[in-house]
Amino acid sequence: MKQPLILPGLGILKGMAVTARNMIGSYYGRKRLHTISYPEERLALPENSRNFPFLVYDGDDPEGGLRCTACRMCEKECPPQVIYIKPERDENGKLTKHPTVFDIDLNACMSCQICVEVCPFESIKMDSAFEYAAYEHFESLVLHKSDLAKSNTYYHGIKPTEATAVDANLEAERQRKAEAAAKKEAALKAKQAAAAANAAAKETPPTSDTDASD
Amino acid sequence: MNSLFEIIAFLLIGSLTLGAAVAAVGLRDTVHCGLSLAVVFVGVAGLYLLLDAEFIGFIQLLVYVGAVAVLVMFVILITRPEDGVIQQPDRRRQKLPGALIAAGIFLVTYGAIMQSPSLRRDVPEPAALSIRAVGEALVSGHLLPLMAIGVLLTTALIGAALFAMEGEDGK
Amino acid sequence: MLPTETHPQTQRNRPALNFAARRPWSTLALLIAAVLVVGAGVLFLLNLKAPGLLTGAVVAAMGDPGQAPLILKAGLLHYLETAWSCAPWMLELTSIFIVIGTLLSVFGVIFALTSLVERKMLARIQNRFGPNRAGPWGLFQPLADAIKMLTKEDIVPTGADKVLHLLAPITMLVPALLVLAILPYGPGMVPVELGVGILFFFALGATTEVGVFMAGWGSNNKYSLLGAMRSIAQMISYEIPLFLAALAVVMLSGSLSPDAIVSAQDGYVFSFVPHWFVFTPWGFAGFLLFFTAALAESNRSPFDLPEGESELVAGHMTEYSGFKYAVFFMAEYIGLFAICGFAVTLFLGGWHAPLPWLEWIPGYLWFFIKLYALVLLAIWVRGTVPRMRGDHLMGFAWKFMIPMGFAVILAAAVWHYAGGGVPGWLASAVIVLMPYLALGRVVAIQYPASRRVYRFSES
Amino acid sequence: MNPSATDWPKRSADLSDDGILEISMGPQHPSTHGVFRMNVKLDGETVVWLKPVFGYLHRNHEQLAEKMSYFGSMPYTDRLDYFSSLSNNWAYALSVEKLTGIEVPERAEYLRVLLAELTRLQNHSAFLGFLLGDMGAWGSVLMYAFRERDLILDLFESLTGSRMMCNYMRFGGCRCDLPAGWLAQARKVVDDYPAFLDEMEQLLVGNEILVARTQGVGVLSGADAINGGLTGPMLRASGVDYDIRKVDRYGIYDRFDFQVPLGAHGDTYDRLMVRLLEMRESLKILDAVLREIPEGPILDPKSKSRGLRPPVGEAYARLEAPKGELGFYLISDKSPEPYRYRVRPPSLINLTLLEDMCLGSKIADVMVILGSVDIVLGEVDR
Repeated sequence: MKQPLILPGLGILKGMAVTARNMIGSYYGRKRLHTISYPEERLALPENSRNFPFLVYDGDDPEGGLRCTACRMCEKECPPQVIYIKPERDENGKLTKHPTVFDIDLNACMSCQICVEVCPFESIKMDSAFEYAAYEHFESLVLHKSDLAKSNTYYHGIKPTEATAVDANLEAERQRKAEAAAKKEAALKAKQAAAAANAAAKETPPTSDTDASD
Repeated sequence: MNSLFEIIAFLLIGSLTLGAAVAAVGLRDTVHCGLSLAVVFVGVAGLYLLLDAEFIGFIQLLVYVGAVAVLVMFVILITRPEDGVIQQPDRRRQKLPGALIAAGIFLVTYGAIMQSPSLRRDVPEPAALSIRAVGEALVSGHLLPLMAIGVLLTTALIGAALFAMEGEDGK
Repeated sequence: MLPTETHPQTQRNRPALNFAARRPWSTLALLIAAVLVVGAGVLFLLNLKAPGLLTGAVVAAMGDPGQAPLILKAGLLHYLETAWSCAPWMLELTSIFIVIGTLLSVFGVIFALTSLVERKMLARIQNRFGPNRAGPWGLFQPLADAIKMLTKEDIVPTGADKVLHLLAPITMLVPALLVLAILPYGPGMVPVELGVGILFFFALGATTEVGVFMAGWGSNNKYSLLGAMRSIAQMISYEIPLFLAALAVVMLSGSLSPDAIVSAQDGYVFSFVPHWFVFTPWGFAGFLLFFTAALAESNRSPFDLPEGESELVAGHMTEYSGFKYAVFFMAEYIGLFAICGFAVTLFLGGWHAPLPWLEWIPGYLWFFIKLYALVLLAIWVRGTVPRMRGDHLMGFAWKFMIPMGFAVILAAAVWHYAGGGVPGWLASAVIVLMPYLALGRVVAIQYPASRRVYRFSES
Repeated sequence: MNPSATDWPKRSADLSDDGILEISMGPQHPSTHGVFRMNVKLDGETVVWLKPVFGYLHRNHEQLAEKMSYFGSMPYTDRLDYFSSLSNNWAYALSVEKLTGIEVPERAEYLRVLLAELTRLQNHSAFLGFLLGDMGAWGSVLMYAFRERDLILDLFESLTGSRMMCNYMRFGGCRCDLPAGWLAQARKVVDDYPAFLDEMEQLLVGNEILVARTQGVGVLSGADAINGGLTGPMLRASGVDYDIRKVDRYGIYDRFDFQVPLGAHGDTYDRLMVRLLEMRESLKILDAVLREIPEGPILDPKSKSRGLRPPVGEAYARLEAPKGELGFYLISDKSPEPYRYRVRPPSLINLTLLEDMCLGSKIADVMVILGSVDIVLGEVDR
C-alpha cells in the first residue's frame, strides 16, 4: 500500500496545539485550572467523606449524654486495634454502661470505618476533620474521650442525611423498646391480675368447699 | 603611538599567555596542563585581535579553543592510567641540560631575527584586510588547495569513523 | 468540580495570604511609585551641580524614544564633563561602563523574570497556578530563589579538583555574557562594532564546551564526567547545523557583521510583508534549523539529555550547590537569550518593526519583544515534548539536521541568483521540501512512525 | 532487535571484563513507581544484565490476614494496588462469596461493575501520566491525567467516603447506597471523558519523539508473555487475546457488549495504545451501566460480615484488575480467621520478565520499559 506521507515534526506540532489550548483555557474557567490555594480556599468535602471517628452525645452534656455503653465491640473488631476502652465500675464493682477511658490512637487509625459498622448503639461516627497535624505523636495524636465527644448537632452539621437516618432508627428503636416494656408490663400486670384472681379464687373456694367438707 | 589602553592590554595578554605556557609545561596534573594550554590559545587569539587581525583571532579562538583544546582533554582522559597515578620523571638531574638547550635555542632564534631584512624596513602601513578579500582570495586564487583540503578532511573523517566502529565489537 | 466553600472544619490559625499576594495591584503600584520617587530624588541632587543639563537630557530622551538610550548616555557624559570636569580618558571609561551596566542590568532583569515566567507558563500549561505567594503574582519569587541560592551551603566534593570546580561555572557564564556585546539592539545601538560578529558568536559558543568539561572533571564523580562527555558530544554535533543555517544568511547578506545583516532585512514587500529572511522558503527552513540547534546547544527541553538522565548518569552540574549552581543556572539562561538574540538578528530582522505603521515603537523594544517570543516558544516546547534518547539525538543531528543545512544553503543560492522573484521562490521552496520529505522517510524508517491499526478480539 | 527470551535467560557471555559498568537505579527513584531498585550491568550504553530488587514495601499482608477476621482484612485490600482499591475489594469479596456461597443482589452487581470500570479509567489515565513523566515530558500529561482522575476520585469520595482507600465492598454486596445526585454526576464524568482521551491521543499518538522512544522498545513476543504468566494489558499488547471479563464472565459482564483491544508488536507503544483503547471500551460499559442500573437492596440481608465463619474448604476467585489478573485464594477451617490467605499480584508477575524486555535495549529505555509495565509497589511487595 502507498507509504503514508510522513511529515516529521507534524505530530509534535499537534501536541503543542494541545498544550496551547490548555494554557489559554486555564485563563477561562476552572475546567482547565483545577488547583485551589488550600489554606484560603477549601474544597467542600462531600457528605460521606470519612476521616477519623468521634463519639456522639445527645443533649448538651458530653459526659451524661454519651451514647457509648462501653460494650467494647469496636475495640475487638478494629483491624489495627487502635481503640482502648475502660468501662466505669460503680462503688460495688458492678459494670456501668459508661466508659471512663475511651482513647483512639490517630497514628495508627486508618479511618476504615469498621468501628462505625459494628457499633450496635450508633455511638461512634466518622468525622470529616482532617487537620490534625501535630508536633509529636503521643500527647496530641492520641485522642481521649473529651476530645472525641461531639454533640449530635455537630453530627447533623457535617452529615445531615446520615444523622437524620440515625436519629430516625434510634427513635424507632426507642419506641419499640417502649412498646416492649409496655407489653411486658401489661403481661406482668395481666399475670399479677391472674395471680390475684386465682388467689382470690382460692380464698373464695375454701369458703365454698368448707361448706362442702363440713 | 597606540593609546595607553592598548599598551596595558598588550602587557596583560602577553603575561597571561606566557604564564599559561609555563604552567602548561610545569604543572603536575595533566588535566591542568591541558587547560592551561587552552588558556594559551585564548591568549594568542587576544594577541591577534590586538594586531587588528580579527578574522585570524576569532578563527584561532573557534578552532583551537573550541575543538583542539577539547580534543586534547579527550586524549588526556583516554590515555589516563586507570588508577590515575602518573609517573613523574625525576627532575633533579634534568635541570642543567634543560637550561643549556633552552639557552642554545634562544640564541639561535635571536640571531636569525636580528639578521632578517624585514627589521630594517620601516613598518609598512597594514593593508586593511577585510574578510571579503580573504574570502575572494580563497575561492578564486587558491581554489585548488581549498578543494584538496576538503577531500583530505573527508577522508580523515571517514577514517576516524571506521576506527571508532572497529573498536566496538570487532564486526 | 465541587463548589469551593469553607467547611465547618476546625479552623486552626491558618496564615492568611501575605499582603502582597492578597492585593497584587496595590503592591505593584507602591513599588513603581517608590522607584520613581528615588529616581527623581537622585536626579534632583545631581542636577544641583549643573542646573538644567541632566533634566534637559531626560526631556530630550522622552521626545525621541527611538534614540532614547543614546541621548541619555550623551547627556550623562556631557553632564560629567561639565559638572565634574572628568579627564577624557575617564569619560571614555565611563561610557564603556554605562553600556556594560545597562546590558548587564537589562539581561539580569530578564533572567530573573524568565525564571519566574518559565515556572508560571509551565504551570499554566499543566492547569495549575504556578508561584503566586511571594509578592504580587509571585514577582518576588526570583528574589526568594536568589536568596536561597546564596545562603545554601556551597559543597565541594572531597577529592574534587577545587580550581576546576570553581572555574567551570565562570567559563560557562563569561562567554554567554560576552556574546551579548555584539547584538544590534537598535538603530546605531550596537555595543561593539565588529566586522566579524557572527564569527565572534560561534567562537565563544565553542568555548562553553571547555567549561562543561571542567565541570564534569572537577566534580570527581564518574557519572558527572560521563554526563559531561555526552553533553559535549551533543553540543559539538549541533554546532554544525547552527553554522550552516547562519552561513546561508551570511551568504545572502554578504557580510559577517550583524548590523549589516539586520540592515539587509530592511524594507517591506507589498507594503506589509517585511524583508525578513524568515519569510523566504530557505529562510523559514533555516530559522527552524537554527532554533532547534539552539535548543540543543543550550541543553533545553527535547535535548536536555544530561540533566534529564540525572536519575542515572548524573549531569555535569550535579555536584554543584549554592552560588556556583546559581551561576550555572544563569549561564544557561543568558546563553539561551544570546542564541535567541542571534536567531532574531539573523532571521527575524533584528530591530525592524514587522509592519510599516508600527514603526513608531522604538527599535530596541522590537528586538526584545521578538527575543522574548522565542524564549516563550522554548518554554512552550519544554512543556510539551518528551526527551530524546541519546542515539536518536545524535542520529537526528547527523542524519537530518546537517543534510537539511546543506539543502538550505543550496536553496538560498538558488533564491539569490534567481533574483528573488516568484520562480526563484518556487525553486528554493522545492529544494528545501524535497530533502525534508526524503530525510523524513529516512529518519522515520529508523523508528517507523506509521500509524498502527489495532484489531479487537471477536468474542 | 531484542534477543527474545525463548533461550531463557539470555545473558551476554562474559560479565566480568572491565568494560562492564554496574549501576544501581533506585530505590528512591524520582519517578512514581515507589520504592523499587534495579541493579543493571551496562556494556557502554546497552543493558546486558538486570536484576530487579523489591521488597522495600513488604507489610506482611498475607500473614496479617491469617490473624484477622475475614471482615477485618477488607480495608487492607485497599492498600494492595492503591490505585485501584475498588477492584481489590471486589476480588476479595468475590472469593469469600465463592467460599460461603452468598448471593449478591442485582443492584450491587451493577454498582460493582460501575465502580470497577471507573477504577480502570482513572488507573490507566494515571499510567499515561507516569509513563510520559518517565520519558521526561515534565509532568504536562501527568497533570492532565490527574485532572480527570480527580473527578473520578471525587465520585469515590462522595460514595465510599475516601478517595483511594474505599473499603466499600462487603461479602454479598456493597456497604452503602448511592447518595442523591451521584448518578447524575457520574453520567457527567463519563460523558466528558472521551474529550480527554481525544486530547491525549492528539498529544501522544503522532508525537515523533514519543514514537521514537517507545516503538520497538521492550519488545515481548506473545509466547514469552504466556510463558512468563503475564496478564492484563501487557499480555494483550503482545497480541494474546485473554481478558478475564470475557473468559470467566464473572459478575454481570456478559450483559455488556464491549471489545478487547489487542496489540501486534508487543512493544511499549502498543502497551500505551492498548490501555488508551481499553479506556474507550470501559466508557461503553459505563454508559450501559448508568442507563440500566436497577433499584433494589444493595446487601444480601442474611449475609453477615462480622463473625463470619465460612465452611471448611478453599476458593480462588479472580477478576480483570487494571493491571492484570488479580486473584484471592482462601482456605478456611471454620474458624473466624482464614487458614491461608494468598493474593495473586498481577504487578509482581508482570515484573518478572523485566530483564528479558530490557536486554539489549539502551539504558534510557529501562525507565520507559519499567513505566510501561505499570507496576504499583504496594501490590508487588504486599
